[in-house]
Amino acid sequence: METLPQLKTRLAAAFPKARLEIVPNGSPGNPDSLWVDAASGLKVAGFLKNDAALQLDFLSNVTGLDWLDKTVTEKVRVKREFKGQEIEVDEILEKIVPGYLEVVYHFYSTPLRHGPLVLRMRTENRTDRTHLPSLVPLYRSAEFQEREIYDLYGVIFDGHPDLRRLLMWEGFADHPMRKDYCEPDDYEYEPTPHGALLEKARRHYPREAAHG
Amino acid sequence: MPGFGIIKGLKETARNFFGSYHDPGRFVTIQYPEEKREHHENYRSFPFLVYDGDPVKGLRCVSCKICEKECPPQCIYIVPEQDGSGKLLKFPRIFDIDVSVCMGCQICVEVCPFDSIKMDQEFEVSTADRFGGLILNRSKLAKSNEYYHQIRPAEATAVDAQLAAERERQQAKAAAAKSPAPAAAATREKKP
Amino acid sequence: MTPWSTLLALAGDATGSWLAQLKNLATHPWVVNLVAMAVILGANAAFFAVITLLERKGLGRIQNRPGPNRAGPFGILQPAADGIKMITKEDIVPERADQLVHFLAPLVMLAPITLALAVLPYGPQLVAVNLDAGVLFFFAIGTAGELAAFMAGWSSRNKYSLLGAMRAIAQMISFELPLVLSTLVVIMMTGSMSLVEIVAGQGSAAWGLPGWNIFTPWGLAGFLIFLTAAAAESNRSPFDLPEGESEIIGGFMTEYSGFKYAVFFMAEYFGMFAVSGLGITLFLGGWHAPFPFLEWVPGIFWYVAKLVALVFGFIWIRGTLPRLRADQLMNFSWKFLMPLALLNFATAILWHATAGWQFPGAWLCRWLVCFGIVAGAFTGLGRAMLRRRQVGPRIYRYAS
Amino acid sequence: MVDFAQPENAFKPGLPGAAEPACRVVPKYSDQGEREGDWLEISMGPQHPSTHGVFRMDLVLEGETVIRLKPVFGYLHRNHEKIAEQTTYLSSMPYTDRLDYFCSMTNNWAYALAVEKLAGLQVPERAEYIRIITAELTRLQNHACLMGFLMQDLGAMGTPLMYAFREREKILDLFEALSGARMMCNYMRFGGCRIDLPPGWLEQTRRLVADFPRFLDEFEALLTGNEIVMARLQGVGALSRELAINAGISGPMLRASGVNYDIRKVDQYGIYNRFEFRVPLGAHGDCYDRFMLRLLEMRESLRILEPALKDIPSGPIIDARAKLRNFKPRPGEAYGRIEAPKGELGFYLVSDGSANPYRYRVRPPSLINLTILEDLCLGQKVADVVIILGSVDIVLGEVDR
Amino acid sequence: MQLAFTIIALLILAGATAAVALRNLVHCVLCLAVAFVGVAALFLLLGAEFVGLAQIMVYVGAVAILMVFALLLTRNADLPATGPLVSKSWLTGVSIAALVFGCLAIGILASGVGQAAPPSPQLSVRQIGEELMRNYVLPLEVLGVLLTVSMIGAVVIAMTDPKPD
Repeated sequence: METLPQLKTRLAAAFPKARLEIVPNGSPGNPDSLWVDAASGLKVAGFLKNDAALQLDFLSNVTGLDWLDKTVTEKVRVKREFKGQEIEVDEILEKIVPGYLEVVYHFYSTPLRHGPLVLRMRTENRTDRTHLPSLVPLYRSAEFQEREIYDLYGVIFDGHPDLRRLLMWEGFADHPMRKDYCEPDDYEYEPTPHGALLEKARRHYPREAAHG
Repeated sequence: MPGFGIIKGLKETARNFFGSYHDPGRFVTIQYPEEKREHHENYRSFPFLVYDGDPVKGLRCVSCKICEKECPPQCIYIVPEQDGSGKLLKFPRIFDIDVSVCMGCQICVEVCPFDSIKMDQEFEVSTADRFGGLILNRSKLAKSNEYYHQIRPAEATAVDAQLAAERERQQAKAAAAKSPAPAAAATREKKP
Repeated sequence: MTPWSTLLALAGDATGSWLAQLKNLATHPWVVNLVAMAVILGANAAFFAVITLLERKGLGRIQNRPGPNRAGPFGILQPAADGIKMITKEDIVPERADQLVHFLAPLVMLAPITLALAVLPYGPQLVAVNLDAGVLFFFAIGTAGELAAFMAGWSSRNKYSLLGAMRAIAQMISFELPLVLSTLVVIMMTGSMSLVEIVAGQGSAAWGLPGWNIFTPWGLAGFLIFLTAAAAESNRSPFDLPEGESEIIGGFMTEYSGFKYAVFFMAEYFGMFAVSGLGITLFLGGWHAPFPFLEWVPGIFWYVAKLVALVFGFIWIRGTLPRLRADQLMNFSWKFLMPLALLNFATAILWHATAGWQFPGAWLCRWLVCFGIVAGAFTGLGRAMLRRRQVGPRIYRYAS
Repeated sequence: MVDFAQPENAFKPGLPGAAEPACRVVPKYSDQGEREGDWLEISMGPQHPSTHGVFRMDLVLEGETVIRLKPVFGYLHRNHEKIAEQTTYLSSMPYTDRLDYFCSMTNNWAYALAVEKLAGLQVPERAEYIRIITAELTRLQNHACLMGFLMQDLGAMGTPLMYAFREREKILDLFEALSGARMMCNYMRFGGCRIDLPPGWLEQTRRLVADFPRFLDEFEALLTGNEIVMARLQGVGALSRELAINAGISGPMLRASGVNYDIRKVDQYGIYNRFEFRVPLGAHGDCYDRFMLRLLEMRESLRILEPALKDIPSGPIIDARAKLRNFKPRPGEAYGRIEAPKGELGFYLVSDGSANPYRYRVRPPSLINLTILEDLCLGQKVADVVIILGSVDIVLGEVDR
Repeated sequence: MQLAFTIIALLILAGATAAVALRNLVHCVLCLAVAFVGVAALFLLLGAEFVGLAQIMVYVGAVAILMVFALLLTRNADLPATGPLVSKSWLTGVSIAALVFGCLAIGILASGVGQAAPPSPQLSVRQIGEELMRNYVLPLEVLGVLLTVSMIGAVVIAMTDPKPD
């Protein structure tokens, strides 16, 4: 398989409007990945599937990822007026980088037996603009996996034929795999040696806890 | 000839029918309460705490809480002993394992630096009292080193040899440093 | 009823006149019939218990496990334990079920089959009711099973029950035809519908060989057709679709529990005994011993021995074969068994028509010709059925 | 740890409020009005003898023909991935046993492989051999049991299943002697295996491998030529090659559709390139092909096991650099996959440099192989649904995670 | 004899009444089956064994089952009917019933059954068979051929697949 930069060049030529970026992988020996913007995600995936040199027809794995809002501190040299003079001072800027939800796709090719090609797409933020294109029109294998990501992360896949919760029940309100998910404070009474849990249980089940 | 495959299948079941009367390779059932299978030395069920000598004072556990942290289902609960001034001692005051939660994965044994927690082979632990009977406390967990030797002879011997070597090394180090440090508990000096 | 009256007469003579009145009472037809009924019921119930144990043990051994062996030595008290369990179990009736029909269904299932057991000749004199139209009675009674299955399935208000009932009715209707056709051959060749006469017709043996119907080509084919159809009629594997537990849970019995379920279970086994008994009567010489020099053994022994052998055959098949699908079952009945049964009919006519052949080796010649027709039809129909569905062994390739 | 000060049932703020769509409901079949009365809606499961666990299918039948099927998951959902993100890398290892509880050894291997890729660990040769031996033994017992279960679904009174379990017992005995537990082995570690083979184990395994063909021959005689089995399985649930690839089907099911894709050959993970084995391929993609392929694969597994048991070298069983406690791989991500008996089992790990994985994802072959369940079942009879499901080979521990 | 007849007659009447009066279709069919069984029992009581058994086979085994099947295959069979129990044209029904009853009664009375009952002939199956084979051999053969043809026809129709798959 061609290297990722080569592929990127070809893709950029084929889709001039697409925003492509190579995301380096910190772990040695593991492939870097290609970040595609949501708008051209479906087109790029179609290219990967149908290109004769790639023939990535096997979408093996679709993963959701949750990146929280980050506060980045950086030192900036700014000019300030100080006693009538303009001097340069270091100032520490705190910047909030908005978090986003990310979906990672692992493509393989069954006829050419190469892979994986790792593709990523990111939503604009974690709250209200969590739309990504669904790859189900191209790859049926994404059907349940996208439903699962919708269920557990809350990414909304536009174009998915049957976007329902997969693992949690219908009517469940939250997305449990998000990093800031807080488990609901209701559970069955179980005696436990752990003091904190016992305390919590006592609040819910005073009678049982008293006996236990 | 249609039906031949069915007759072949019937022949096979007939062979197994008669084979079950004379071929131990086919008839593998063990009548459990009367006969019990021999467990291999590696067989594991639930953890127990090893002690040398005294069942309370001789516990090898120093209440370092590594197993509590590493335990995947979080079924271990440890509270270290304190002396009068509130200083933590290297001894567990409470050591509970909720056996109904424990999945017998042996990770506590692997991560224990002091060879103090080992896997038992007792598997008939059913009790009528699920809540009390399945939370094992320190006294229920403590079992002697001799018992350990009995269930896992090879492993226990290796552990004993390793502990002895460690002790010797510590003593040698202590002797070399001519330490003013307290000699007691030198064997277990390690950061919790 | 001769044996009874003889016995009672002997008893009466021996013990004096005050027993004579008792004798008079005891030989009253009502009493005799009731006693006969009780004996048949009791014997079959005991046999049912033995067979359930035998089935579980046999299946266990087929599957390389010991089978039930905890209740009593070698598990011989297992049927009793099962019975106690069934009786003491809570009887759950679905809230929305049709209570009366739900209650009646097991009875409608069991009672007629018990009646059917009454017309079978168990020994030379051991027949409770000697009906002229015994065979007809048998099939007339058998239809109640369909009604019972429907009642059970419909009244439970359960979709699985309904599916099971539909399957049961369709299956019973479909297999009634080959069953009757295979029986008809025997009736035609014997010239009687009375089960007693059919058995009597199979006693004579040339050269000391058994004269059972199964030793004729039409009898052999008829027996196989009968056995297959009988397995389907009594919902035995591989035709146990109406209760196919892996698909529709329990079929029409899904919503039954406790003793009602036990009654269904019993009815199923009684049904198996009844059709097996009919098969023995029609094709296996009834209570006749296989060879004349074994005639001193009572007929009931031979009957039971044959019954156990047949039932064990059913158990063996149950332990081996997976079940067919509903449409395949219908295909099998209509496209395989029915033509085969019709052809068997023709073969029987041929056999009858050539009875007058006198040249040496005529019997063997007849036999081979008729057998050739039946076997050819069997192979041809079977092949055609498999080929039409493109079913056959396959050869697999490996990636280079 | 949980924040106890949280008010009860409090969901955190900042969740998509407006953008949260109500769970989309599939259009009800009843909008086709007049036909409604002919159709029977059946909820097959979660308590059903043939759904292989707590799995549910919402079926709509016309007579006994399936005209709609929607699988419903989640009855066994425990958010394995979330648990793994909250514990250390090592602590997740025993949980992988419980994914596909029939094949804990291969689950261990897939996870260990992913972590080894992430942390750059080398597996010693002896450990590689042990892994291959245990994995192929796992494949043997999984395939044998699957065929037994499939026959159970066909209504064979459990006889083939009992034969399969008889052989499985022997393999589980070996696993117990090796790892201490029969099913929840928890045997592999990052960079190798936990303990060395006990004395006499190889000899026992060799004997088992030598005896195993007898079982396979019997199984073949009992089932493959049986007309009822053929009639029930052939032509049922045929899966085309294109759809199989497109739907991400993997494992024997993919190869039954004629796709030559065995990860043991493609990725050559471990030391599979040292062993001669063939990849059987089906031509029809129906249940019979899936069934037969597993039988043939068992024979190939034996061909791997024999040389592996002969050539296994002595030496260390774990990479010396592998740390048990305080294991913190560098930030990065890795995807490790193996050919598990059920299909492609992959673990996708993202490390942020801490002791817990930032993201831990299981690619469950059982779940993804179910993608086309409805396609396979439409137009078939209700009795075929259970055997199609059986031939897919699912374990609910893995489907629901 | 009298007692048995009374019981059976009451059973038939009860079954027939319930079959028309009950609101649940399935119950109606089951009651009809009960009435059929009662009629068969009457035949048996009279010693007409063959006819009685044939009655059960044909009416219970075929007709009732056919009705049941029809019920199963139509929708909402288990919903109670909502219309009035007595139809508007009840007068017509009653008059037709009365007419039929009158005809039957006249016929029966005219046949002289009411007077000294002749000893009921014990009709064995053999006698029926001989009768059929001697006096009624032509109709029997025609019927036999017809039925056989229809059966073979059914098999042939079943053998040809409507659409090969």
